[in-house]
Amino acid sequence: MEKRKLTREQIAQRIARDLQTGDIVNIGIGIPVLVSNYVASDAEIIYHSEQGVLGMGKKAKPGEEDPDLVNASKEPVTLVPGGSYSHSADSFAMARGKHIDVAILGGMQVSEKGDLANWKVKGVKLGSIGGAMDIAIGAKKIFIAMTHTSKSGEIKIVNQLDYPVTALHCVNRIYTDLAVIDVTRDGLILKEIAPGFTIEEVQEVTEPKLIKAEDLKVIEV
Amino acid sequence: MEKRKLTREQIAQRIARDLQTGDIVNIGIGIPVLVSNYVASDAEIIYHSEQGVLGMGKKAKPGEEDPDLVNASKEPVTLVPGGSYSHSADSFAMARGKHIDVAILGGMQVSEKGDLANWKVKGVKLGSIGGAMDIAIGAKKIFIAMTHTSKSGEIKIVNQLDYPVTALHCVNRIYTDLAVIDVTRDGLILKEIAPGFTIEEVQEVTEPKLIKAEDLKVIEV
Amino acid sequence: MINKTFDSIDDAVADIADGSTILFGGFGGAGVAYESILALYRQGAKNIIGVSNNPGYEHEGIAKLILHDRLSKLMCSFPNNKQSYVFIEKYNQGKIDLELIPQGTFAERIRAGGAGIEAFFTPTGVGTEVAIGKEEREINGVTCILEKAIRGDYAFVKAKKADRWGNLVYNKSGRNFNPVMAMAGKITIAEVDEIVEIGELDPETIVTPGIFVQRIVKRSGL
Amino acid sequence: MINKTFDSIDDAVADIADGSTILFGGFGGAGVAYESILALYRQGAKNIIGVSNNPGYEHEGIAKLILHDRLSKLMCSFPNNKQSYVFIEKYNQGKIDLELIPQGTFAERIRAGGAGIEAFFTPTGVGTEVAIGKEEREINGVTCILEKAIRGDYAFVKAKKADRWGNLVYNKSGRNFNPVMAMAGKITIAEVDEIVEIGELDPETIVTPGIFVQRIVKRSGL
Repeated sequence: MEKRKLTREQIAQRIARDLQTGDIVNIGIGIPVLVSNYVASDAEIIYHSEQGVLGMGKKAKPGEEDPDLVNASKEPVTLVPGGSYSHSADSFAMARGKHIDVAILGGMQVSEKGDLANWKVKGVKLGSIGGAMDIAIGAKKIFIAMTHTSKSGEIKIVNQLDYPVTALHCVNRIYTDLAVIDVTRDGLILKEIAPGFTIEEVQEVTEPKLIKAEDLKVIEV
Repeated sequence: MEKRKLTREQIAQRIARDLQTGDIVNIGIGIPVLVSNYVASDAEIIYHSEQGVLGMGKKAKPGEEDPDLVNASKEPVTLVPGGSYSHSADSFAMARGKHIDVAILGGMQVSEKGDLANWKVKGVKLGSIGGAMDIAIGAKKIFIAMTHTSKSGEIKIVNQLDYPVTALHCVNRIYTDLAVIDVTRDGLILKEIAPGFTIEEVQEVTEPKLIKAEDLKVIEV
Repeated sequence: MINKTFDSIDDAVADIADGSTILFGGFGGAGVAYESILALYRQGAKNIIGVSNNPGYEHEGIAKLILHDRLSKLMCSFPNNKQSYVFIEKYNQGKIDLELIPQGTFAERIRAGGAGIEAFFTPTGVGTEVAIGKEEREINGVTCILEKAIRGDYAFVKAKKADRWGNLVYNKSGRNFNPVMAMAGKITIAEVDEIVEIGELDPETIVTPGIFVQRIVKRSGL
Repeated sequence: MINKTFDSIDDAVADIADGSTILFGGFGGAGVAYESILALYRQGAKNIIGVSNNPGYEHEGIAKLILHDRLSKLMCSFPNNKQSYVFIEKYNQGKIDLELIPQGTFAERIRAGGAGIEAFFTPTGVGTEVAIGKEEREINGVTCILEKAIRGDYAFVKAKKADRWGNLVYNKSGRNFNPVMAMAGKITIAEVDEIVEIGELDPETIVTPGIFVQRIVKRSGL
């Protein structure tokens, strides 16, 4: 089989397959924003946006923008029928109170225990937390979407974080251009692997020891 | 001057004179419920009711009752124009957060330091707190409306409470059938006295030493 | 398609196990999910820990559950009332436990449960019997006691309208504890006067977003 | 007659003293009380402690105050953004202090301030740099840190409509921090698109009851 790393779009596409009707989903910046493009059109997924929008719809068409209806990246969006508005304390009650089913977030580092770093690069003085910490501890499941290694080849799935922590023990599943990995009490389970890659090749760019899933398969995209 | 204790209605009437337009007022059970009858008709007083009504109006007329619009005693009431509804946590945020200007409450005992007992009689096993404790610590000013002594002649303004405490250091002013008394750091100041009574007569039924106000006057009712 | 509607209130309460903690909305008779409570009575679950501002009046509401010894404990602010004679008698007989909670603390502990706040410091109750056994601390110059979150396995709420996502609006002071209980119930069952089409409720006026509601039943009115 | 309306936004901010803590509503550009901020700029108060989710973009909103060294400290969740270059430069020059707060904790600390809750235990931030110097405790099996209430001497909120009692409704996600900031401001100044007659707002849809609002000004739109 030809070796083929997943594109950003393919990572998003793979994640979309793990969402189901009724899921309330918070979407982070980066690869996660692409996920909704791949959700089946008949699936009713409810998107939560931290500034107090539940049921966020598509981006607003030109001429239909309302400066008071924006997504977390300040872009004009819409509300779907059934959507609602909340103030920020209630919006984060949804997160912190474990009412959000899935948060799909970017990652800078993820540790073997599921610790997440995604808000500030190492050694920098100033970073923005935004809603990252609240959502990482709050959603029932945390999916991380990221490239397996950084552009410079730095390993991102590590034994111990050395980037500033976002939240401890929070990640459930990691989706990269090379693999789908579950974070479990027993360790990291390699569930799916990119076309043409070997377990050894994925292990080489993953610091903790990967456990091969009994039903390990090739990522379908 | 003829000795004349104030009636319950006169106590309420006297309290009403201390309210002014714009005051947000919480009303307890007993004498306090009579106060609104004596507020000037052109004064805009906003009544807060603990179950989530701000701007509570008069009792509902027969045939206009809504079982979902009741006062704290479960009687059907109305809402005035400008009124609004809140859930119970927000309603008590109004109290605890010091947004209510005045609470007018009944009292079983008040101490020299302004400690209040008004939720349970002494020695009884079961009592109802309701909103009493939250409102007593929350309103900016606490006015107590009560008879100066109990029916059996027991003194109610005491050095130390021996009834179950509602809240400590909370009472600002006491209105009785005999006197208007301010609770201050220096002690209890006798501000007004019922027609025909002497300071000594009021002192006799008041355990802590009363301080005569420089401008002591007869209660006008 | 998301559809949280149950045709039968009996189906909506069928899985409630003995020993469950249930949050019951309502203040006086306003905003009480009476039909859900009757269904729970028929269903038979025992040793319920009830969280309700009051214990029901005469034989109505949760008073009926208490009368039949179905509640092992009640957390409430207003247990003692002439019409609450069912509770008072059971309490005096030692057949039901009571945790007496100031009403504002009661509402806030439930909101905390729904909001993932595990505990908070409040000035309410300092120096009273409510403070016994609780940590006391001065914060920002205010003496406070520490109060912990309350959560329910179920919440029984009453609303005016719902849509199939579980968005709710209430009627007047029937709102009371219902929105915070909806937040704090693992499974929130909303008993409503009317179920409307999705998109029919004005998004600016929705008080309880559907995220907090798992099951909806229209009142039969019987 | 109660009338909280000010004809001029300059009058509404005239008494703000140097060193005041001010809560500024808004998320991105949504729900920002821009005219109130400009009036504060004209008014001249210095050493303001600003509480705002972000430090303004380019030279807009509180970025203008920061540019002119009028804020001594900013409490916020999102200081670092390409368009927040004014804050970043002042921060790097040591001209403004920063308290960095997770957004949910930020909103909840402000609500706590408004609700008379002095502090609360939250799981957000455990094990992160946000937890440094804060008490950590396990409650109900969840590791938490203790976070304290935030209050403002003033709150600048933006709403869609008000009546003379100060009842407010908002527009869409322009709501954001405004309702909790209105609660937590000792003097809350509401900048609104429209002032309507008393009784015109549906009581079921009022988001911020007038009890939380002290001053109202209609936007000039200039």
